[in-house]
Amino acid sequence: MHISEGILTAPVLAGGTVLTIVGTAIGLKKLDYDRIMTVSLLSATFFVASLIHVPIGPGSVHLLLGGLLGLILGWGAFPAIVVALCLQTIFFQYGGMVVLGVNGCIIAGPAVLCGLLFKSMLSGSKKKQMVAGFLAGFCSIFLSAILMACALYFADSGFLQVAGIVLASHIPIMLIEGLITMFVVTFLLKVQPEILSINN
Amino acid sequence: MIDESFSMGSTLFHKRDPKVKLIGAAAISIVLALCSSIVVAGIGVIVTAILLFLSKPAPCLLFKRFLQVNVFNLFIWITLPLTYGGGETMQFSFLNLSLDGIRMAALISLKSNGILFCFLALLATSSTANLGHGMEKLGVPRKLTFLLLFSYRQLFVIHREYQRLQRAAKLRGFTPKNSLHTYRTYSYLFGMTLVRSWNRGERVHQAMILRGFTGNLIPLDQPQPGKADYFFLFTMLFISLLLAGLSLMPLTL
Amino acid sequence: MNMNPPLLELHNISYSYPGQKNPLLKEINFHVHKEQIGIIGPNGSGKTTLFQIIMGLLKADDGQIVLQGTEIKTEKDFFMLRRKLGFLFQDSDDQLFSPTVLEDIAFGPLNHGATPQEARDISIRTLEKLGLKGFEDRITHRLSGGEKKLVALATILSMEPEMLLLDEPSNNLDPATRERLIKILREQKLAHIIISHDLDFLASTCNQLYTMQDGQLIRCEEKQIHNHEHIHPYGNQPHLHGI
Amino acid sequence: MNMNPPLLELHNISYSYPGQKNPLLKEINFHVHKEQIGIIGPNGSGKTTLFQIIMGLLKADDGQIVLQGTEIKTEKDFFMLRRKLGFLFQDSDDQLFSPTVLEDIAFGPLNHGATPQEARDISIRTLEKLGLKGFEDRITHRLSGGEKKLVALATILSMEPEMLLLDEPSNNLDPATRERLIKILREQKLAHIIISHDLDFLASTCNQLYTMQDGQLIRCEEKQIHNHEHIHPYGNQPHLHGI
Ligand SMILES: Nc1ncnc2c1ncn2[C@@H]1O[C@H](COP(=O)(O)OP(=O)(O)OP(=O)(O)O)[C@@H](O)[C@H]1O
Ligand SMILES: Nc1ncnc2c1ncn2[C@@H]1O[C@H](COP(=O)(O)OP(=O)(O)OP(=O)(O)O)[C@@H](O)[C@H]1O
Ligand SMILES: [Mg+2]
Ligand SMILES: [Mg+2]
Repeated sequence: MHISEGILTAPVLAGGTVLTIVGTAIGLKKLDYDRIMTVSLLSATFFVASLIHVPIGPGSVHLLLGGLLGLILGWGAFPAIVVALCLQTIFFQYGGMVVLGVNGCIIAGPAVLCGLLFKSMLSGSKKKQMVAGFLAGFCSIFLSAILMACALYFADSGFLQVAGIVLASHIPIMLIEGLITMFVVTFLLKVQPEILSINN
Repeated sequence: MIDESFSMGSTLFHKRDPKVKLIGAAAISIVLALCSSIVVAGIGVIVTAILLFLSKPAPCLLFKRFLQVNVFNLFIWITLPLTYGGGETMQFSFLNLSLDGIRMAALISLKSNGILFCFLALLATSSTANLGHGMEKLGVPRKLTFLLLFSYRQLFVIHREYQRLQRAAKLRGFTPKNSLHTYRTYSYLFGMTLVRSWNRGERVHQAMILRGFTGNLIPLDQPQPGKADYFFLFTMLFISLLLAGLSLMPLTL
Repeated sequence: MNMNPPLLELHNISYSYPGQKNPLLKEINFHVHKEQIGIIGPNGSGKTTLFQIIMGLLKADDGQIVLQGTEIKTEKDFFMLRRKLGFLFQDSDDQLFSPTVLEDIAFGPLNHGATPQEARDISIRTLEKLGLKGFEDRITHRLSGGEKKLVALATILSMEPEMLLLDEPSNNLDPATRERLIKILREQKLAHIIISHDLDFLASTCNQLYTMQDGQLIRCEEKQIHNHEHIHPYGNQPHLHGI
Repeated sequence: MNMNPPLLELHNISYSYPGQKNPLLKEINFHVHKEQIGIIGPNGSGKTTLFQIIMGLLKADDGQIVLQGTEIKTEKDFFMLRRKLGFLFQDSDDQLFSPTVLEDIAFGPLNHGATPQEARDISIRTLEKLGLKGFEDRITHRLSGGEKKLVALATILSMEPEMLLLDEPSNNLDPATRERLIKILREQKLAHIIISHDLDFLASTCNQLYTMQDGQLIRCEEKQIHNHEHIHPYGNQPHLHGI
């Protein structure tokens, strides 16, 4: 999920960049040097997730797992995701330098929000944990898709229908991300709960 | 899958200081991203294509990247003429095509290719390591650039670990389908990768502590840009100013 | 095609990694009926690579793999082959990815069409056979190194293979687990190929030996007994011999 | 305090991981002047744990660590100790975290107060000493396993330690790199403690041997030469002996 270079207009690009700078700054502030290695590794893992293609219908999509990162890192997920996007730009020329800000807040914003929202549910019953996992995955993509559609629409109102298509095409992705995040969360809670800062 | 093959080479682009290239790439891509004239975008594509040609990229890799960007453009060409709101339309057999949509699709295609070319010529010709250091010198916060450099280093280790687990699943007859079993398996593979990278994080952190790390990252000096670098920077800025000037002119397209 | 074709045949298998000048494997010919084979050879001689080619994880530049008289070519053929040959990785951490032992062992049977109930039964039976009763709900990630190795073996045995390919199975095992593994392999009576640097282990589990050298697999004709001197830096402590 | 205290002394070090019933290490006493020591012992006997305790990465339940006559207690003491003792990890991928070789080697000196120019000089000198001239700008993750091990050693030597702790340094090395490492360790003439399962390696690099068993470190009195019989399953092939 990213917007390519060349589509958005100056105000949207500038707005996105400012928001991403603010989000990254907050995230960095909350991240002390003792955790920098852990966050780096998670950022790299998040990048690796984007190389994993999961079948869906006749095709496949790659994973994003922003919601999961949000659950693990809270605000720290913001710089982690921005760094992963930066690496994608460098390696694959996905997105680009100028839209990095917009893409950053489209993906990292919802990830952090969902992480903060659903984190507390993880200390509940098993069912609650699964629901929290599903919602974190589902809602982060849902919000990202909405942000993406808005960015397109604000850039040029002629993109209204394209924005609609983008939104609709993300519905199956929301479900997959919800399921996968749910399974990963139950996996982590069983195998190494301290990753989600839960001690059992 | 993850490679940096563009960064291996010895053209004048490969030899330039990464800071200079970062500024140049930023300048050119901002001008291209913001321009709203097909003519200027067209000129931009020609200029950046020349830069790309001079950086001597490997043809087959280049083609792969080119395809990636233009698959998306294909989507734009299919949707925009049909869906673009308002403005004149053109009847084409039974289809009602929006002229503004076609114009927009053309503009986006030119811009995105121009920016891709500029990126490939200027940024892909440096290793990620050098770009990270360049960014730091240009004022990106140190914590962020170290995050970038460390995760760049670990990327390959983690990817290899994931691939080994994936191979284990394959050997036990795992074939991806549209099923809950498939999604659960991918979650387990990824979950285990996550657990392993978390634990590796701990070990690497210990390695840092053993080498006297106390929460203060000290960078090594980076080479200073030379005369040729400044000349290169001047050329890149000149190109972007030229394009910016052109886009301020009252052009009809 | 004769009445009783070998279980596995390799014909003129050659391989080099991209960018390598000399081929790593040079026209390897080899067949197994029901033997228990050991392979030794220096580091980097291509032993693991050969296993990966047999399992279809790498594609040979040249040559054929024939399983029970049928040539294996397509991905679908390899899918069948992978059911019949079980490959134990050098590092068990690369092989175990499910949260619990039971899930990990049931994974193979499930993929090959067993019902969840059947898969559970097979898994529990396999665990019992390996003396790991009661391990079902243990978290794989938290097992000790030796336990991981045995569970990894269980994930393969639960697929009821006809032959095992074991890549340095005795590496990093403590002596007790090592003995247990030898006992299990002997009882199993399956055909197997074992890569190992541990000659003593090979001597107790194999009846044929090959060396991998300069891209070739060379049969060692017979076991020999000979005498020689050692420096024993810890002669006054109880110790095991490498050989 | 006497005139020439041992470089490192351990007094009654005990340790158990949280949740373990029996202590893993039981009142270990040990000292090193300038010896080159090898430690062998079964898997899971606590060898790596002992190194982690010496380096202050784990805190002993009981006992003292004394460096050159001074007891090491606070985090500040350990900061000094870590400069004087260099710890080589088993997995070099855990030890090399910077993108380029030069940065990785300069990391230690920079943290210990060297200027960037000094750090650069020390690093280049260290690389030369290890025969790795020209490796400065290589990307660490693209090095081969053996090269990674040598660079990891360089990151430690650049801190100019007085003693090395090496955790299974010869694991997974090809024979050439293994020989090179032996040569380097011999030339270095530093005090060192090496954990290894590779007795041949220990015999060529150490002059004292300890075994780790049942939570104790036991000195093996002297080297002994003795004779015994072998089954040599590949006697007709050129071969190396484990010992
Ligand atoms: N993916 C790869 N790309 C390029 N070269 C490789 C790759 N994997 C292995 N090699 C090289 O091929 C050679 C053979 O590797 P292989 O792992 O098959 O050796 P091996 O006989 O199993 O050694 P060991 O006893 O150390 O396990 C080695 O020199 C190795 O460096
Ligand atoms: N973080 C930990 N928490 C609990 N137990 C641990 C932890 N790390 C290690 N152990 C256990 O402590 C024991 C000793 O581990 P250690 O790594 O010190 O052994 P070792 O002698 O180095 O073995 P090897 O030769 O396999 O490297 C093992 O049984 C291991 O399972
Ligand atoms: Mg091998
Ligand atoms: Mg150890």
